[in-house]
Amino acid sequence: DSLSVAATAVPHAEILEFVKPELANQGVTLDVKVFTDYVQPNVQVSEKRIDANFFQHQPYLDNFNTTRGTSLVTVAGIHVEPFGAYSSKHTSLDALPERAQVAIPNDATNGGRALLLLQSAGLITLKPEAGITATPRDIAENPLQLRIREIEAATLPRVLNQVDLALINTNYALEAGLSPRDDALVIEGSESPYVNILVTHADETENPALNALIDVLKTDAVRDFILEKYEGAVVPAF
Amino acid sequence: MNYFTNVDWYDIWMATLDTLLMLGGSLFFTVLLGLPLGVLLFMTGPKQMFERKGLYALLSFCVNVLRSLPFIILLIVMIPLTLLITGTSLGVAGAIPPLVAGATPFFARLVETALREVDRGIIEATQAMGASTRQIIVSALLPEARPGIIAAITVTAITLVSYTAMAGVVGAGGLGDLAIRYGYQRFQTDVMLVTVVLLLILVQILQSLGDRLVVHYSRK
Amino acid sequence: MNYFTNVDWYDIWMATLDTLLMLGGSLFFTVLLGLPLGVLLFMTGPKQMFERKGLYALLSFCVNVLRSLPFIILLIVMIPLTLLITGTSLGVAGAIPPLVAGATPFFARLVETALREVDRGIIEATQAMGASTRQIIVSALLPEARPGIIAAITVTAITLVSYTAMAGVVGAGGLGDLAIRYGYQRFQTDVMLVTVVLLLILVQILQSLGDRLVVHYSRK
Amino acid sequence: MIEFERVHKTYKVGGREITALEPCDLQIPQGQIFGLIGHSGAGKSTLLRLINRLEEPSGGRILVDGIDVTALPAKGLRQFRQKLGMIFQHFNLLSSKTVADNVAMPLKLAGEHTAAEIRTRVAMLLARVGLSDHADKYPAQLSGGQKQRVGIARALATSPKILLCDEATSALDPQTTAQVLQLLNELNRELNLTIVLITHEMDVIRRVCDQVAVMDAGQIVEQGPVAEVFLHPKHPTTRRFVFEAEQLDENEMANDFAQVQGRIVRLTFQGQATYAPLLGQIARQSGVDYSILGGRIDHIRDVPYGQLTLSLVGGDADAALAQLKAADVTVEVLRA
Amino acid sequence: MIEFERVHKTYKVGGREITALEPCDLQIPQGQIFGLIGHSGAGKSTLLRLINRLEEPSGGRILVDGIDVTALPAKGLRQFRQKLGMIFQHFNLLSSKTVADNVAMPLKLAGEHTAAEIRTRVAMLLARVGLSDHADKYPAQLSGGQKQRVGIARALATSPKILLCDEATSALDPQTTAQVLQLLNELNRELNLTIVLITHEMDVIRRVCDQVAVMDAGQIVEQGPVAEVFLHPKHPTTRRFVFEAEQLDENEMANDFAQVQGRIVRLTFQGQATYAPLLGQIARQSGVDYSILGGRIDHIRDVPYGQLTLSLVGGDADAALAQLKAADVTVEVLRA
Ligand SMILES: Nc1ncnc2c1ncn2[C@@H]1O[C@H](COP(=O)(O)OP(=O)(O)OP(=O)(O)O)[C@@H](O)[C@H]1O
Ligand SMILES: Nc1ncnc2c1ncn2[C@@H]1O[C@H](COP(=O)(O)OP(=O)(O)OP(=O)(O)O)[C@@H](O)[C@H]1O
Ligand code: MET
Ligand SMILES: [Mg+2]
Ligand SMILES: [Mg+2]
Repeated sequence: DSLSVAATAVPHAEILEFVKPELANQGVTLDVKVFTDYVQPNVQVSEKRIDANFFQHQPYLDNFNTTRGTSLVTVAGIHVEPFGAYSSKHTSLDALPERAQVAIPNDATNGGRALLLLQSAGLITLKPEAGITATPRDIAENPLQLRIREIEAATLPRVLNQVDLALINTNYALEAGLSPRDDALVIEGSESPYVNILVTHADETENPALNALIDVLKTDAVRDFILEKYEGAVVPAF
Repeated sequence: MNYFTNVDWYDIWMATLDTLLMLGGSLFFTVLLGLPLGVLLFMTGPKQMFERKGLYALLSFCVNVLRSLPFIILLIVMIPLTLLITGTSLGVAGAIPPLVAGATPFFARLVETALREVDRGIIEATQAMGASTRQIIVSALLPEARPGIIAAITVTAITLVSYTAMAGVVGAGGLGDLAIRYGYQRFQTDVMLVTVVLLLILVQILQSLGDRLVVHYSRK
Repeated sequence: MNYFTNVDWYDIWMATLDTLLMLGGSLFFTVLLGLPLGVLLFMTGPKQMFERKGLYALLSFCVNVLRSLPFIILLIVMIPLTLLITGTSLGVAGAIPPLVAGATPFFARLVETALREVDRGIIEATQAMGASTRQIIVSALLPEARPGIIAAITVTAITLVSYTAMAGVVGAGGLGDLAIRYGYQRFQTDVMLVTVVLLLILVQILQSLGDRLVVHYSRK
Repeated sequence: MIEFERVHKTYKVGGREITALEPCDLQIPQGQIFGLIGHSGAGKSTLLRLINRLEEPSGGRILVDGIDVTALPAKGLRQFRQKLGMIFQHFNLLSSKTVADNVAMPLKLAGEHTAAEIRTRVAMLLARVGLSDHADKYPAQLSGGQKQRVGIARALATSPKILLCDEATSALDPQTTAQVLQLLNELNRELNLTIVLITHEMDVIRRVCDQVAVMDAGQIVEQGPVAEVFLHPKHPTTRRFVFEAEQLDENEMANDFAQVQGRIVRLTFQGQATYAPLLGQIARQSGVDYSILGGRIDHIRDVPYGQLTLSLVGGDADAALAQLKAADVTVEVLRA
Repeated sequence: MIEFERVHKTYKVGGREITALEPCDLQIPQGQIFGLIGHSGAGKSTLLRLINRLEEPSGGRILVDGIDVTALPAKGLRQFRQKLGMIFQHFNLLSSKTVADNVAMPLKLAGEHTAAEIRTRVAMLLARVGLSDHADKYPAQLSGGQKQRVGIARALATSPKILLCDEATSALDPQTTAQVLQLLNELNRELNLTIVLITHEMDVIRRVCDQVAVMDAGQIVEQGPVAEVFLHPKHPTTRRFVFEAEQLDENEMANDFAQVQGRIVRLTFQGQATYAPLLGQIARQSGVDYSILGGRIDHIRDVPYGQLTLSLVGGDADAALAQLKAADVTVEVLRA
């Protein structure tokens, strides 16, 4: 049996590569296809050219299914990549001055998530109808008159010293030498709704090879691998 | 090797192959389609031999449409067409059609410019021999513009190399994609360095090959 | 307006302004830097007036380095330099230096090609008048190559338009970025359509302006 | 037979219209060598380029062997042009092709010859114009005259029925010119080739042309057999033209001859009269002393002619002139 | 004074070396009009282009007014070139500039004139070459001869000390040629301008040149005052050259004269002897009958000359020839 899975390079593809030998023992050949983009993996799976994908979280999938009319389904939740707010100028969120410059990711998924984090930290309020793809336009109240600036996620650590606050994916923060545990002014917990999930086409849920993969992923070996390898930037969620 | 801890040389090798495949495939089709398109643009253009206002406007519009689409959008918009052509919109085979669609109009414009430099007297002499339009193109225009066209191919090839970096969107891999994924997204400076040096070598080879051919074919 | 539910015309307007600002600013500096660079490449190139193997190799190498870097990598690598020049590496001001760095070598190559087409006899005639190198360039080379250079500017401008789509990486916004973020990532086809149409209009204007100037300055 | 019927041509420069050719009627019979002379900018090249429609006429019809060239569709025009050869004022060689390939080009375009035939013919043509050694050079490596000879060989490659020459020998030295003219003469005789020939060298007209037309400011002001036009020019432009060619500027002459005594006459001999020992006989019989002040004895195509300016001193000058007139010599008295 | 010391020039074509100029010594005195003639490809243009170093010599030295041009650094070379004017065989006009701007260009480059001065001078120059009406046209809109005249005006713009002319009148009709030559003559006399002039028109040499050099296959084979070289050519190339120019092909002549009776001689008159009434006197005194078979009476620069081929029949031919020789006429017997 062979199984193709579309994945983002880090950490998804690395986790999949880690379980590949174990799967092979069970007679399943895992074919990991790496994507840099967040649309294609879903499109490919919904068109059944790829069996499954592993790159997104539930809110993103829900949004995708509604806007694109697809019926992709979650088969397993694996990990959380927490999201944090960092600053090189201020030591706490309370120190943020008026009209502070706040950089958030400019992609649909992370941008909304960053705004939601700002909201949960009490800095802004979003319009109630704004979902997970909220944009700065959806800000209802902004008492500090924060100036929100949208920038590509991986660029954020590199421009941290030019802004008052930057909301950064933990993986990028970590790779840029930031320590999420020590440096983040605020960070999502593992109770976050943004658990990264293994997704497949509604017709494929019974695929035995896929189920083998799910079983292999949810093992202690994988948990240890994640904890050790990503030092907190990725938190197991099973 | 101590400095290149993150570098997986096998990955690099595969990425190099992917880049070469994408470049070769897309350059071939770009020239194949862009050359006639450029000739057509030139011939039907204002004040030229076969001035056809309508046809030129139409061609120019199509070219402009393709040129005004950001490459990522082009990649996506083209997926159905790509599927039709190559049977897959993934990997190297899936990247080539959008690369060709992106580079062809660009190359065609450069060809048009190169042809404009051909001496009118030479075209007249060829016309005076009773040459057909096809013969004028094949026997006079293209040979006379050869250095300019080779320079255009060189520029296009190098532009394609940098386009291939964006082909990661459809999982085509390649050196540029490696540079972005590891160098940019994962802050692995060593991988970035290696890939960029390899890209540079590729670009240097393309450029000096082009230069040499241009000099060789310059008879003026 | 019913069909364009997602379109925020104010955003579109701002993005249009951003695109125009980026295009104008980067095109200006690209021409300012690329023209002399192209002239230098031409003059020192193989079999040309001031053939200097070493200098040409050096210039060519620098140009190739810039051309071999994927644009996103260029954006990142340049951040310190951009900060130095404009004081910020964010937004429109932060996008212009990397846009210029990306387009200048490309434009310089096109200028080099255009200059190669200038008749040697004309350069000789100018030399025979006792013109200095600067005078040869200003009074003979550039005027004679003007149609080719204008065509090169047109191609570069349109290439810059599509580069600006990537400037979202440093938060510069613009139509291309809007197309990618809303049209592509958020599946708002209406936004994509509007931005792409605006981009197309911009490209059409640039191209026909360029065409008109080329025809106007073609005296052969 | 090439016929122009009220053909004219105007160019637009800025807003103004510039007339390069006024409405013009012209017949050039089959097998003739037809010369075209006139001042710089008179419209000679324009007229020539109208024949193979490199220039579209602004009005009028051009018939070649009865076919209206101006009405030909694209394909007909191509076939028509294949029967014409053209030598350009600026050569117009392909810089990307070698000398041999330039000459081979019309043959390859016609597509009626094998590669071997083409090679033989090209070698033969290059030999005829003296460029066998330069077959593999590119035009940029040739001297001006060599380029021009490549253009000549190229125009002759397909053995055309009509040859259009725009200053085909202007870059050639006299000896090479003579060879080329001889070649044209041979082709004209052997193949009944019609040649229309623009030149600034009156010698060229004299040596090979049957007829000549003189152009001035877009008009043909005089036309006829060469001997007629050259020896008895009528239109002021023609007169100035021919005299200048003979270096007989009338004003200058008047100055020169101020210190010369006696009557001054110009004698024009034509045909056998030229070689008759008239002058010696007259000197003896009428007792006049004469000096030859200028002139030449030469050929127009194959017919000898002479035109001499003499000063006559003493003796019975009237009797002498009468005797000359009786012997079919044209006598013009320049100073009585 | 322009001096060549063992100057030579070779080109590389493919692997072969092609010698365009064999080691060559040459002196051209200040203020002379120096003609350069020779077959197509003989190396004339190459020699001319060496003078202003458009071509780098492969060896030897070129001195102009004592300065070694071949050793000049870039700046010195520029200043030197500003004192030279050059008319190109292929015109080399800037296609992007109007006629007026082309002519103004050397003035602007020199940078020593105000805009108003330049305008006046350009207008004057254009008037002198008869192009006032065409000032605003672009070169592509001109006829061949008009382009050439723009090139002439441009070369004269800065009032150079030396003028290099590569077939400066080849595209001009005889009358325009005469005007240009007159212009050159005036400049030569008024400003002591040195002119080096390549031409294929022997008339041009005769009318304006002081000296002439004949080139063949990269060598100067003969050189001297024009009258000397033209009337008494020594080197076989020169002979062929001058005869061809006079249309005196010796073989052809032999044919032509087959049916002519008597002795055939060629007489060369020079200076005042030309206008002396010798022929008539001889006819009377020696009783010979003669026909003029060919030849011309003309000027070389300002000196009249004549060269006539005669057939002599009856009478005392020997006495006649002796008498001619006594009157300083050069006599060659072509058929005894
Ligand atoms: N760039 C070049 N490369 C190779 N050979 C050349 C080059 N330029 C000139 N030659 C050769 O050198 C010789 C002399 O050329 P040059 O132009 O001096 O002749 P020319 O006397 O001016 O002839 P013309 O009267 O035809 O203009 C010719 O045989 C020509 O083919
Ligand atoms: N494309 C053009 N645009 C405007 N005027 C033109 C154009 N071509 C030619 N002319 C003008 O038309 C007139 C006739 O030109 P043409 O070339 O026929 O002259 P020509 O008799 O061949 O002269 P030459 O002996 O100098 O070659 C000239 O005054 C010229 O300036
Ligand atoms: N890996 C991303 C994250 O957890 C998922 C983005 S959803 C397309 O932030
Ligand atoms: Mg002409
Ligand atoms: Mg020459």
